[in-house]
Amino acid sequence: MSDHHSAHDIEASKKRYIAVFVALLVGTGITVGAYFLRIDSMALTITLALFIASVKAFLVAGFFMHLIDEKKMIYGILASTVFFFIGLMGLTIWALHDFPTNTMLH
Amino acid sequence: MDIPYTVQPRRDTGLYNAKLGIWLFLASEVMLFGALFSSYILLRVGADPGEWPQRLLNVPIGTVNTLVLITSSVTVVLGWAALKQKNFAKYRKLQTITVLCALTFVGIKSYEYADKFKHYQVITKDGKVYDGHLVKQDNEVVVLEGGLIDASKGKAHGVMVAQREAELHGGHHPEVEIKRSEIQKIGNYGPGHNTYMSIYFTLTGLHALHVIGGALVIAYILWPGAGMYKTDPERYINRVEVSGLFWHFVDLVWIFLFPVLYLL
Amino acid sequence: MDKLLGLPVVTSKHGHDVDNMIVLVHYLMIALFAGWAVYFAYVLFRFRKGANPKADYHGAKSHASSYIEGAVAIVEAFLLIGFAIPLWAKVVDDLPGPEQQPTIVRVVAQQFAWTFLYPGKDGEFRRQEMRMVTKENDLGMDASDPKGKDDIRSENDLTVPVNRPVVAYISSKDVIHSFKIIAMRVTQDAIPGMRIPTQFIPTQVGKYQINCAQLCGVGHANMVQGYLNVLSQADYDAWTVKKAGSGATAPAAFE
Amino acid sequence: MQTSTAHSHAHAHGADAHAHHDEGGFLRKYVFSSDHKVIGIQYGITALFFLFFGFCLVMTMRWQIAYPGRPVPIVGPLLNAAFGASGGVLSPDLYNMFGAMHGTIMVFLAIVPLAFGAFGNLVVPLQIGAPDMAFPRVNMVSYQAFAAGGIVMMVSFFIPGGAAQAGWTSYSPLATSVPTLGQTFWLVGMVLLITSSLLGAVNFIATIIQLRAPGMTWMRLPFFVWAQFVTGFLLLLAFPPLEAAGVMQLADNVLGTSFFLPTGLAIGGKLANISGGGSPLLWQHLFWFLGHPEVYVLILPAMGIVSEVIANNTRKPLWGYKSLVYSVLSIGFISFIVWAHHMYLTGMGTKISTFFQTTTMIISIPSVIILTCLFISLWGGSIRFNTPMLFALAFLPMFGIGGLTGLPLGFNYSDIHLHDTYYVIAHFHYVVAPGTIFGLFAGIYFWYPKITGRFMNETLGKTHFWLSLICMNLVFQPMFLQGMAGMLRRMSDGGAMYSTAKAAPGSIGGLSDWILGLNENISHAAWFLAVAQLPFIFNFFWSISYGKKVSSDNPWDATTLDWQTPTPPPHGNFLETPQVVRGPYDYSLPGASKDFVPQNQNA
Ligand code: HEA
Ligand code: HEA
Ligand code: CUA
Ligand SMILES: [Cu+2]
Repeated sequence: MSDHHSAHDIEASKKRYIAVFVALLVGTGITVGAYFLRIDSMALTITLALFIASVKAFLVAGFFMHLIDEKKMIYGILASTVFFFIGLMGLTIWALHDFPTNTMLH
Repeated sequence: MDIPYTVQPRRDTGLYNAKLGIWLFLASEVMLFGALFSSYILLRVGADPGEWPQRLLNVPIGTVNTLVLITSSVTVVLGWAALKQKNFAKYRKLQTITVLCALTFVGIKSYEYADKFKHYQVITKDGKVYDGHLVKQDNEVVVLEGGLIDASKGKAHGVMVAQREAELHGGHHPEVEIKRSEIQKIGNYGPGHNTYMSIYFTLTGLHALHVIGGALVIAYILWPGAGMYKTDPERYINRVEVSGLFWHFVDLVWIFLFPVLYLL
Repeated sequence: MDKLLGLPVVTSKHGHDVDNMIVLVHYLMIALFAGWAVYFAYVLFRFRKGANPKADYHGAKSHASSYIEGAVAIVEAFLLIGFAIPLWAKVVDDLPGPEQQPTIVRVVAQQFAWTFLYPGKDGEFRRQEMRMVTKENDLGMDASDPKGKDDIRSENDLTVPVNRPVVAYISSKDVIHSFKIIAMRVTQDAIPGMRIPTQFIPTQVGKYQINCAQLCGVGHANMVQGYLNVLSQADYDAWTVKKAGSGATAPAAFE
Repeated sequence: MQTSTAHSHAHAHGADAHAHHDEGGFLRKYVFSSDHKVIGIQYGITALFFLFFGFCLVMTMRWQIAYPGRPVPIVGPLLNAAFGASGGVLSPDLYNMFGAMHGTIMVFLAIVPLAFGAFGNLVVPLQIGAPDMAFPRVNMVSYQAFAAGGIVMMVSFFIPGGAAQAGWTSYSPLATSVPTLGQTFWLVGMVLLITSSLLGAVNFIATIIQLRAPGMTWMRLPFFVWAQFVTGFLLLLAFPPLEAAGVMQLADNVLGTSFFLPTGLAIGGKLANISGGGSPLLWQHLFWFLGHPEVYVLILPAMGIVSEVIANNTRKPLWGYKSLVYSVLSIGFISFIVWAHHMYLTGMGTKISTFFQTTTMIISIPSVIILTCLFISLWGGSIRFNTPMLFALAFLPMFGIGGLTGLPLGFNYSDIHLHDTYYVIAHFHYVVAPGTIFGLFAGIYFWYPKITGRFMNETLGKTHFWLSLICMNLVFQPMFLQGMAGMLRRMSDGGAMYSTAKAAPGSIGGLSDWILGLNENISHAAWFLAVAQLPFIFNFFWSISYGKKVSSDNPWDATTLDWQTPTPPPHGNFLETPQVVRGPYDYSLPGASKDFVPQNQNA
């Protein structure tokens, strides 16, 4: 509800922005740190990196973009977008792996 | 009749027009980058084992760029908050930092691009693979600063090792000279090098265009368009908010691009 | 009904199922269309302004429409579950095992011709790698592979025995083509980088056109040299003997 | 109601309301205008031009299909001059070019801009009681991007080698292997068109959500607005993946990448000099992810128009308004997850093709519901058969035929035989030509008086209708037979090479002379269809100055807000903000003094 911020609210949110900023820095630090540790398991590396990225994305969208207290209309639009995005990615990947036999040829 | 809800939110939706508009636009951007991310996954999963280069990019540089964008994101939102508190001077200071961050980001990105275009791979007729920065090329010879890659470990693996060592330990590499007549194939690490480089350039290129576009808008509002703050301050603040939303989205895309392209 | 729809001759086992399915769907379509058409004509006549000067605010009160919609859904579900899904699974997933002695053949499409490769007596193909394609070696065959000694290669002429399953592995060298034999009710896109199996059992000796069903460039309409020759078992055996080893050496460059 | 003076019809056609925005002169008013009505008209005129041009392309193709290898009459010399077509024959590469551009132009440059750009712009703000679109400047840019895309597409005909030749679907690797620049132009043009559609979609959705007049609740929106709303979402979310794909194909063409090119590609007998590793099917997925929603973009606005016209001319409310709304919303949703029914024969496994054919069947249900509601709406009406109504009525069975023939294509097993034959061509032309185009014609005849203050001529209109109806069916009905018989599409010789006559002696499966002979009949019908458009074209221009003048601002006695404005609507549309008090279709309301009660009036 960015539109009805009182001066006090703004002071509070400024603190929150700084906190988010710090969290983003820390997240970046962890991801890069993990990279230099050279974890052997690819699966673990991917999970970790994408998990941290998702958390960071959530922070940016939620606080910087004020999504956590946005209007229903926006949620509706974004929810359907996410649904279609998952459809696009999921079904395409599925389709390209459901062949009668292993059909790749080189 | 004027168009309603350009400044004040409409009661039942709680939104002013531009806010709704930018979110709709961002929804379409999600699908745009979503399609590219999907393509990334498909190309990667479909690649031959060992063909997908890993750790090819310079991570410290990428990290710096990540930090630059994160900083710019916080300055945008703080700038907007300052404006809400009627502190125009502080807003201007913070947004100037944003624009500078954007310039830094684009600068660093161009350096990275240039580096990839200078970086060559040469395959000779007897199957040897050389890799390194181009020093000189003419009709007779090609000179690379780099070396022979251990092709026995698989092409991509070799590339990855050579590249990373070269970047991590600075450039004291011997120069090798290869005769034109022996070369079977020569090419730089441009978009056509392999599908990884293709998707790397496409994703980061499109993202960079967004950075440039966003920076232009922010700069326009900040300087030539600032007059509106006097005539119609509420609308001005809305503009700042909307451009900020776009900027955060650009940051958000990078938050995924960085690990996906640099780290995995 | 097949006649009424103008379906062409069908000479493969599963082809009859395809036609059945088409006919069944058309029953549904025609029933719906005819029903609505009669209603439509009646309504337009009955409720024209001259006949009905004052419209009725509430209009129709019957719920017949919901039943019709429900019925359409049920018939569609029936066609899906009863026909389309299981039949597709059969044709796509159930490749015939060795006990059925299928004729295995590789089909390679290119602008604008077909090449067919048979594994020969040993039942195994010579190694093929598209990356090795050159002018002389147009299909990227590994000449050193001994399995290829008895391979058969045939341009534009797909010869198979009657009443035995054929498994054709379809691929392409350049752009996307589509391997289509209308009488066999077979269509399979030929996609570069992939090798996709398709199967059919021809039931009648004869010579059939092979069509290219996917736009593949200027010569698309002229990609007509290919024929499927369905022979009796004896004739087929004779043919394989005659052609044995024709795939052993790479042919002269051919364009 | 008759006492309500607030919206006095007698108002002097807003002439004075016009006065204050004339300062900019001609350019400002007609070319760089941000008024939604002007932009709508710009869209409309441009789109009609492209519709005509797309038709010309296909008429030339129809000559080549009917009489392969013979010089094209009339335009032959033109082809000669422009493309070096030797002897004025439409050679296979020209045929492919015309075919690809016919599809592209009809879909992206004619129907979408006409249905969405023109009708959306002209009617939506009026129907919801808004003074303009939410972002007038963006609206203008959206038209300009569209025009730029159109120019790029047109220019591409005249570059060396001509326009794109890989079909409107532009499948890779063909699209990359054609050695001319046409495809590159096509891609640049598409990126512009997509940008235009995205901006338009943002604008429409925001307008519909934000600028509804007081009292205009969601369930009081005219169905046309709902149709445009869903269309907006389809464009907004389905187009970006094609934009991404377009950028990638562009990179394949000009930067030498291999997004859609697999390893070991050998074009023209030579190994292509590329890194490989890409996937041709990826392009198809991204294309059809747009492609299927796109077909609903083509049909939904037409359905919306037809609903408005039917409600108005039956003089009763639409039957099942709520079902209509929920159906159109479900179509919108499901249309995003059916796309691979265009790809059954690319080697799909059972699981994924089961998924896609199931969703395809599911999406046919809401279409059936919409059609059923419209059919039942006729019951109990007092039907006026004016020209708009005739087109709207004809839409129903025509769309019915097109939609029903989608079913055998939607089952993968029957698609084995029908895929890539003229059956597909007939299927979708029934939905887009006598379907959508008729819907759009209905809209043109219907809203013409609002925009110009004059009616189009009824006699000419009815002539246009009957001739078009007959010709359309003569063109597309025989194609079902050809398709069933196995005649393939995109054949530059109309399938002659596959005829029994040309095939090897004794071979089975060629096209009979009778099936091939239909080609000629179809072509004749297509050319006569063009003749049938002459009354329309004449009527369209003649009526601007000489048509019968409207006697009131609401000449059709309609209920929706678009008719409660001065004619033509002034800048800002309404003299004062309308207060909506009722649903959109209160025709023949019991107890009302007239047989219609406008949305902003008390009975
Ligand atoms: C406006 C455009 C439009 C619309 C609405 C549709 C609607 C449908 N389409 Fe179509 N389609 C296209 C445009 C359209 N299509 C195009 C352009 C192509 C080809 C692209 C190319 O390859 O170039 C295509 C191709 C196409 C294919 C691929 C074929 C192939 O290449 O092999 C398939 C397969 O599933 C399909 C299915 C369907 C289905 C199930 C519907 C359903 O939504 C239909 C639902 C409707 C009904 C079921 C009708 C209901 C009506 C009644 C019940 C009343 C009837 C009676 C009277 C009126 C009297 N379509
Ligand atoms: C919306 C889409 C649309 C529309 C409306 C049409 C309309 C028509 N189409 Fe087209 N067509 C396609 C989309 C469309 N088509 C597509 C996507 C393909 C596939 C391309 C490919 O293979 O890649 C195709 C392919 C295609 C083929 C197959 C080519 C082949 O496979 O080789 C044929 C063959 O006859 C054909 C014919 C026609 C005809 C006769 C019309 C007629 O119905 C046209 C009727 C037109 C009018 C009635 C216009 C009237 C308007 C005016 C005259 C303007 C007046 C102007 C003013 C008043 C200013 N089309
Ligand atoms: Cu090969 Cu069409
Ligand atoms: Cu579809």
